[in-house]
Amino acid sequence: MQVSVKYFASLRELMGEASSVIEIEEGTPISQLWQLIIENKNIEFENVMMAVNMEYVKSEHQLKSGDEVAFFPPVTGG
Amino acid sequence: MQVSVKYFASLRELMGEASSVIEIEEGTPISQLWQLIIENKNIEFENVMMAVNMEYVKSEHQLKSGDEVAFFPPVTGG
Amino acid sequence: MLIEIRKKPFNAYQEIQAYLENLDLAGQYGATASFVGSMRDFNEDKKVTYMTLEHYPGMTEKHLETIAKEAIEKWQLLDVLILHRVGKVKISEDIVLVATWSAHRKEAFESCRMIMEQLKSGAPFWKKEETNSGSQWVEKNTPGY
Amino acid sequence: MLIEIRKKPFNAYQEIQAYLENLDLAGQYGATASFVGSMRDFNEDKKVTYMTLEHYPGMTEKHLETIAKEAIEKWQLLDVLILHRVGKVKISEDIVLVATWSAHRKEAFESCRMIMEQLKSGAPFWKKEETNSGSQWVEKNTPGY
Repeated sequence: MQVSVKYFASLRELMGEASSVIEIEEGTPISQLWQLIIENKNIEFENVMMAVNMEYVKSEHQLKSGDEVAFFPPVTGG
Repeated sequence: MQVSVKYFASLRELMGEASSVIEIEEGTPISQLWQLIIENKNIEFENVMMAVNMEYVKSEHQLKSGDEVAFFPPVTGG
Repeated sequence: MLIEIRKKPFNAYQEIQAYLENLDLAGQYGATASFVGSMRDFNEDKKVTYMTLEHYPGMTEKHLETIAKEAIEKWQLLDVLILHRVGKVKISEDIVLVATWSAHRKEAFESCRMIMEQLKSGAPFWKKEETNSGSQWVEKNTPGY
Repeated sequence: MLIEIRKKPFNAYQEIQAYLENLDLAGQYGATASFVGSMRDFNEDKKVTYMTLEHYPGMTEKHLETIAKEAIEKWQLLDVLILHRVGKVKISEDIVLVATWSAHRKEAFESCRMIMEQLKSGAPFWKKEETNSGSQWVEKNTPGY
């Protein structure tokens, strides 16, 4: 199945892309997708925040087909 | 010696006057002046606040000639 | 720092804006906290039609100035604005405005709230309400914490 | 309730005033607390020339709406206004505005501050500063309590 993945701010710059569509297995935990991404790109990134369909999720959250997944650094608004 | 005395809000209404000049002895504590006033007027008034020369004072504060003394109820601004 | 007792209605946000335009603080402050107290049409279940606000000219200003100066020192504020109505106040008119400027939000929030609490507990103002059951002096404020 | 992400500069106090004029709350609210975060020309001893604010369109609005609704319920607020800038922000421009309306001051103060803290800790915004030593992403916020 496919999920769309978005990156923001410093992570977007580090990734060199704002989004991508990634093929994974149904039910993959979001933390495992994240590991896959940083290993493929060979990057290090601490304190990543994770969201699915525009809501924060825990690292064990299981992904479904068509999910909009987002990874980003700690937020600094306001 | 003389001090000028001001009353505000509900106390002003109860006294029937906004100010008066009162003759007392030098060094009289403000609490004693207050007792004198309520006895003369035969009124009861709880929780009076006291100021001398536009600053709050304690009940044992001793008065000097020419002081501007004020008595008023708890404040309710804002 | 500006502290004023106003006999006429004022618009709190126009006042902040106008005050700000005359300050030379652009780029220095990161945080502005403000509080506006306005005239409600009810108090403790009674319908209020208007209110008369009395103060102690001289002492009120002096007391507010002391409160503001202590806040500036305690929180290293860049500026403070306090306006307070007196006289006859109608429904929905602004009664009090407190605004504080600082580098960071913690100081702005805390100082603004503390100034309001000190104003309410110590500044010589008294409210008399005109209600559907006659006129009466307000005896105490609602708790702030 | 109004929550907006703004690409262009806004004047916080004109915004509160304009929003207020369209509300039908006259006489109901006794307390309005507001906070305005503005662009400073320094951060941790570095001179900042401008800032770029990024957000996550869709999620940011949704997250702010959740924060506002929780605050309205928790403090029985009459209304909430939240504006936040994105894009290139210049010195002294307003970045964020939070205003809360309630019957009494305690609820207005506490909800305004809590909304700001929740916005800062959870709403997806990211600041990149242009300083005298190059451009850099802001890594964390200053503490709010």
